[in-house]
Amino acid sequence: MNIMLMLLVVPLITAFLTMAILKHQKTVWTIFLAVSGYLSYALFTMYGKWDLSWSIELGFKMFGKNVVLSLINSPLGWFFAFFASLTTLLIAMFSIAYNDEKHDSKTAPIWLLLIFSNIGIFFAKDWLMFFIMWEAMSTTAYFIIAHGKEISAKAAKFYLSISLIGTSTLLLGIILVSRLSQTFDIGVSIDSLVKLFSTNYSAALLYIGLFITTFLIKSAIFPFYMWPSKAYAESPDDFTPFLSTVMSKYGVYGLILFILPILAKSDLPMFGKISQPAYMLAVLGAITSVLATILAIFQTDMKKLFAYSSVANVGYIVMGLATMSVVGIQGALFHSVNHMIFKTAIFLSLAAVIYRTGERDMHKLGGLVYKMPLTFLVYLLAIISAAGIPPLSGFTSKWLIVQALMAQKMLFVVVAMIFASTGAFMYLLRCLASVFLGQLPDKYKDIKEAPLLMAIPMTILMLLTLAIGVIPGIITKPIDAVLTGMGYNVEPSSWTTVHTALAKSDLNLTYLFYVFMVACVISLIMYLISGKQEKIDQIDNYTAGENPLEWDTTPDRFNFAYGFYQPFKQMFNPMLDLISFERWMSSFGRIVERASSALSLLYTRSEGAILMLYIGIAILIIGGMM
Amino acid sequence: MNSVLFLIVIPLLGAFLALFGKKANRIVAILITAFTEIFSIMIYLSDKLPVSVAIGGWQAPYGINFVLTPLSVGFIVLINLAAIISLFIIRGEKEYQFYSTYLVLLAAANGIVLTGDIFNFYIFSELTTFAITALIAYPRNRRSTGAAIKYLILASTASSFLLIGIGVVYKTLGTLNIADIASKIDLLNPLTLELIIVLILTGIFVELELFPFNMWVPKAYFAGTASVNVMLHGMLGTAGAYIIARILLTMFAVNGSGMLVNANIANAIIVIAMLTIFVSEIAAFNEKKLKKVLAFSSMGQMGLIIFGFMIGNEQALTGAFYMVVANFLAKIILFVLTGEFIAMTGSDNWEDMKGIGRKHPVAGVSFVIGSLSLMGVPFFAGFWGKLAVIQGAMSGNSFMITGIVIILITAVVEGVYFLKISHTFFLKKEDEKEFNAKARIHSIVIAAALAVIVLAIGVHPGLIENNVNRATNEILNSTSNYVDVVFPGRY
Amino acid sequence: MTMSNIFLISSTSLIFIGLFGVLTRKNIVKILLSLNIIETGINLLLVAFGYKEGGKVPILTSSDSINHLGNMVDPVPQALVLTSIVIGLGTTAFALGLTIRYYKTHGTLNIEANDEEEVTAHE
Amino acid sequence: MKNDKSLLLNILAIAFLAVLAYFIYSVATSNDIGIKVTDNNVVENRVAYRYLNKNVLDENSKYEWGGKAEDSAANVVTSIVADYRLFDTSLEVIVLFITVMGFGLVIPKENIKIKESTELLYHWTPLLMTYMLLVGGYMFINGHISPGGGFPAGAIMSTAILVGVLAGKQTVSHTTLKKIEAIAGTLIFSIATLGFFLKGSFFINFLEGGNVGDLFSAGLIPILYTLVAFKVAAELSGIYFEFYEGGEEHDNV
Repeated sequence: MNIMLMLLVVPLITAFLTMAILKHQKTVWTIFLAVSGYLSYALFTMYGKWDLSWSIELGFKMFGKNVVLSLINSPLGWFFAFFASLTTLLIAMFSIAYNDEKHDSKTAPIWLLLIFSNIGIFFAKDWLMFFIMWEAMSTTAYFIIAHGKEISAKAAKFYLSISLIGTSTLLLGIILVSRLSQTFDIGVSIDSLVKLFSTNYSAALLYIGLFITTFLIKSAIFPFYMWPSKAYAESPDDFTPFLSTVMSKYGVYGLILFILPILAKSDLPMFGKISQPAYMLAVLGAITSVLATILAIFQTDMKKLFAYSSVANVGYIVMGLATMSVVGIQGALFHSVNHMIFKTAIFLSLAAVIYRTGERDMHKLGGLVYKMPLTFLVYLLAIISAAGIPPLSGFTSKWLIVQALMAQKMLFVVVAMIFASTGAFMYLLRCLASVFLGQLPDKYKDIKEAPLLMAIPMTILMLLTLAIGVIPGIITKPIDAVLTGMGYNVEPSSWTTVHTALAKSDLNLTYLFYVFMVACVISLIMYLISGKQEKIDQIDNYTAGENPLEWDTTPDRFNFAYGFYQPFKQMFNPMLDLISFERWMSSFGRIVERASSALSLLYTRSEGAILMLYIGIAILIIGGMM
Repeated sequence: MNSVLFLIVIPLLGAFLALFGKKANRIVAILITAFTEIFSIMIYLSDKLPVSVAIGGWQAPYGINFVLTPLSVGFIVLINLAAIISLFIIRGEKEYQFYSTYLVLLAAANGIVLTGDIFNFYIFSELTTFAITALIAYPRNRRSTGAAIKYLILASTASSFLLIGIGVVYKTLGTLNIADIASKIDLLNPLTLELIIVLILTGIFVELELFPFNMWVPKAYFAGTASVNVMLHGMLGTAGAYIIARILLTMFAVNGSGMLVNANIANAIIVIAMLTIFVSEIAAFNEKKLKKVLAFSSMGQMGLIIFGFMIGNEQALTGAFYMVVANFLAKIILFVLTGEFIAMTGSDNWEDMKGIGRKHPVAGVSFVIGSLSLMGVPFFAGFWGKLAVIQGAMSGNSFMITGIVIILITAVVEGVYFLKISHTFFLKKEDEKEFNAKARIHSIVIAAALAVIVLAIGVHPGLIENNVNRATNEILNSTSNYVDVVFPGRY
Repeated sequence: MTMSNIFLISSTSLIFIGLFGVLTRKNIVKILLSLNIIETGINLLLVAFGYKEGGKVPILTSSDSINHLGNMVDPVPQALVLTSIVIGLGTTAFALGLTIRYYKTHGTLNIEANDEEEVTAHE
Repeated sequence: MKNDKSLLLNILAIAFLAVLAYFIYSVATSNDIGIKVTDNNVVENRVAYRYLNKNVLDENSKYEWGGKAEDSAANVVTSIVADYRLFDTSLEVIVLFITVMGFGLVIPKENIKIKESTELLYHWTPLLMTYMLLVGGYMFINGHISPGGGFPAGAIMSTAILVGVLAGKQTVSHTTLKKIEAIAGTLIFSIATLGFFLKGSFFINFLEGGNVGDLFSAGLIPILYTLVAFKVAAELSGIYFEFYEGGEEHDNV
């Protein structure tokens, strides 16, 4: 059987299989693990075989010929699919332990369907396949995010409405573009759009605008940056990493697949060193990362905090892409993988915390480092990577992106990037300090370290981020293939050194690793020779011995983690209120609801039935006489 | 092929006999419907189509004739399928009036599709009106009585326009035969033609559930029992889709090409279809009564189908026919399950239906499949229809482009409310009380079987490709495929 | 003004009166009366469509009448009217029956009465 | 009926009717080419002409008074209603059937006592009834020759029964009426089906026609009219009985 087909069929069949045995939760998740293992292995063997393909002809005519759905193994698709399935594999292992009687989300079959559509999106050769899988992904994700909980259903509704807007624009775009090229093939449609750019600029802009809107929505780029904070926070804890790391990349993938080649090949008006649409994209990325960073700083819910963090990171990726340069795209792709790894590590460690404590609000936690040291270590290394401190993986990719931006002289964007990077320290530290450091609340005196099955994937992720940080060649070598596939001329990258855009800024990461190790050793020595701490009750410390319950308030309020960045919050609040897309969305939703009630009432009362009949006749008469 | 009249006569004989049947009525009705279904499938599969059947030995246009084409017989198959399903999900309707009325409705729905005579069509449509009114009124409570009388008044007012239209047709063309009218339609004065079209459309749009002719729809669906809902949707709604194809695109077609003869009216109908889609989807968004939600969605789908039909190119017609099949199957699933769910929870409100999906996962998943198909999500039958209609509309005028935008906007609204409702079934039940009644296995089996078909068509649209292509071809070349069948050698 | 026009105008007027009544009346019985007026108007209109100046009844009464078939009025509209009358009768009977039931369930004959006040799931 | 007169609705109604009237006016005065609704009838171009000439089957055939014809009813309207378009007529029967059944379904079942009728009415009623039944019978038997037919005949016969009901005479029981109705209906459609087995076509007039103008002519028409008359009479009488027959409400209210 064709291996491309197997990639689709295996998750699909197991999805239906697991539906039948949904009651045996552990078996189901073990099957899920096995499927992701198989996919990872199959994808691994597919590296380099860029001629693999599969297609099927359906008995349905469009443009005068039967519709063909086809898959092709392209370097770009492989790159995303492989790392996505690797991430899934690790999450799957975690899920086996996580889904016990208490945390039973029963989402494995739907998740398998999601993986099925995931593979389809990354390997689609024609727009129809892409759209089919895209919409399947959107709807299945709704059911996982909602997962049978009322509060989650509300968040999922928000996700769903914005995601459906995305699929609608995508459909419109696909229909327009394929009408132009009289086929659904993606490669052909790129050429025809390039041609359209030379003849009818504004129409072409509208066409790619529709696609870009979809991709921006899925990747939560400004102005659609609001939905992750709701959807990520309310989805099952073990699904959040997948949502955040894999699903936010669909938009990125779409941009690289379709928008970049068009912008690169077309003759467009320039703004500085790059074309106007690309600059616009960069600015959107910049706004996203700045806004998301600011918003992340003020969250008290740790999942919401890292939801915004994800948004900010995708912002970096988009900025990197928008440079349209080899280094920028390299950095963006590199950061995509990095983000998958460190954000999975972060969310998994947080899931482990939630698994043990059942608490998501940061100010209600604290001091978990004493009880869950491994989880703490994973989290610590992951946030170091996220903050972009060498020698962990995050540094390299951010470095590449900043370099590329500098080389294209996109000053505003560079400033935004650096602002966001710095801001990232603030929220990463906030969570570190509130959850793991500080004092352990009394009710968590007896909690244990995360179970073994959770610890294994977390440890693997920790080691991975370290390894990639020191030997970036693991990622840059496949990226070479991707860039070659996209038509760029690239020299083969080395295992340890990254070449960047500016002169004399090549980076050998082995040296950086040594420097970091020395620093670690020094700080360890300092810790060992420093004095002992004295423990007092947390509340006493903050309220000076008063009992807060007497003032009708809870002790939580006085935890240092509650209003961690209060001054900043006051500073930014007016601006955030002004641009809150969420508010627009919900006010629009209210308008629809009101209109709905009014219309519904019209139909309930219906004394105007005859009147409406006459109006209808009048429409026909007047319409006919026009 | 004269034996096709059995499709009318046998149910009518059954309707008389039902006056005396006590307990056997339901069995007899099922047997009769099974007969009509099998018979229509046999006709569909025989190679004698298309054929015109003269009733009473009088040739058209002097006598009344039935025209059996792949299109009309295909619709008959669908209508009878809905009929038999509606009988299986009956819950507690015992009186002979119900079965008698049902059998008349069956005959009338068959007749409305098969007939080739416009006045005969009027009588059949009146028969469906009365039958539907009686079926809606059957529970005889406040809700159903109000719905029934309001529907009857509206439908009678509208059908009087239809009758005037028929009168004008006879006055000007001197014939009542649809094929004869179709071949002579070019002789008419443009304004007189417009008068005829407006009058006849008014008559049929009420049954087609188009805004603003459709004030009766939510009430009627809400008042009817589950089986009546399936009849309303599966028999009347499907026949309605056929009526557009036949009356608008064959009788009033320019040179039999499937385009409405008056382009202005075609645009007006597109505006009406758009209004229907918009109004119904918006109205359904905040509706709490599940049956009304489905009624609104029915209206919306009808708007979409008519939109597809009015575009008039091959792509859109194919899409419209796919949509007819998909809507037919998916909405029956939803109505069957809704009946069960309402019986189980004792409430019309979907918010009270928590936990049903957990108790009956097959039913819950079937409901999800039905709603996804209606939304036009890939892998479900509705997707192909929607795709082709939008693709077809792209090559149309500015009205049609606006229509696409409206379809896409309402798709968001539709998706939100359908998935919201579907997900509610999988929420945890708040109280630990048992459900009022048990779900009946056969209803769930019917729903699941239809869901499998929806899925199969969605994955492999080629399953019904031949049938749809035959239908599309028939509409696009109605001169050779319809008029020539009735009057061989006229062209 | 020919007889034909008088028929046409009077029947159209009847239809208009009926249409006016159907819309503006709230009482169901009055609405049904308006419907009946429309009904009558249509019947008159249909017969007028078949009317012919100086036409004869389309009944063969003697051998002479066969030679003057062209003078007869059009019999088809009359046949249609026969059907239409029966349908009108059916509508009226059924609607009046429903009206009686409506009065019992709603306590009024006003068409604007709410149908859903007593919400009882009957299934 | 507080708000029976709403100014807004009146205005809207008048506006709509004005639009309609303007539309009809412009249709009537249109100068474009083509057949207009206001054109005079040319009977030769219509299907009616062939009905009048009774040459639907064979365009060149001629018939004579007292001779054979494809349809030997002297009343051309009857020949259309009960022969050329018999299918429509049989459906009409169904319309009546279903509406009356619907009426019986929805009408509230209450015991309404009829006032005692006067002596005069009580005693003279049988005479009146007989006379009315005779007229009805004459009408459906002669429907193919003279004006009349099954429907008016049925209506007259049912009036006779109504008179009986009003006078307090229980002439027929409701069950009998139901049986008549069902048997007549079944027979109509059985005859229609018989046509299929005898001549290969439903609703065909398969009896030998007779001569135009004779009482025993027109083949099946008198038989069908008889059945129709009985069915209509039974159905319409059923309506009166629905009013006066008390009984239990149906069990699923």
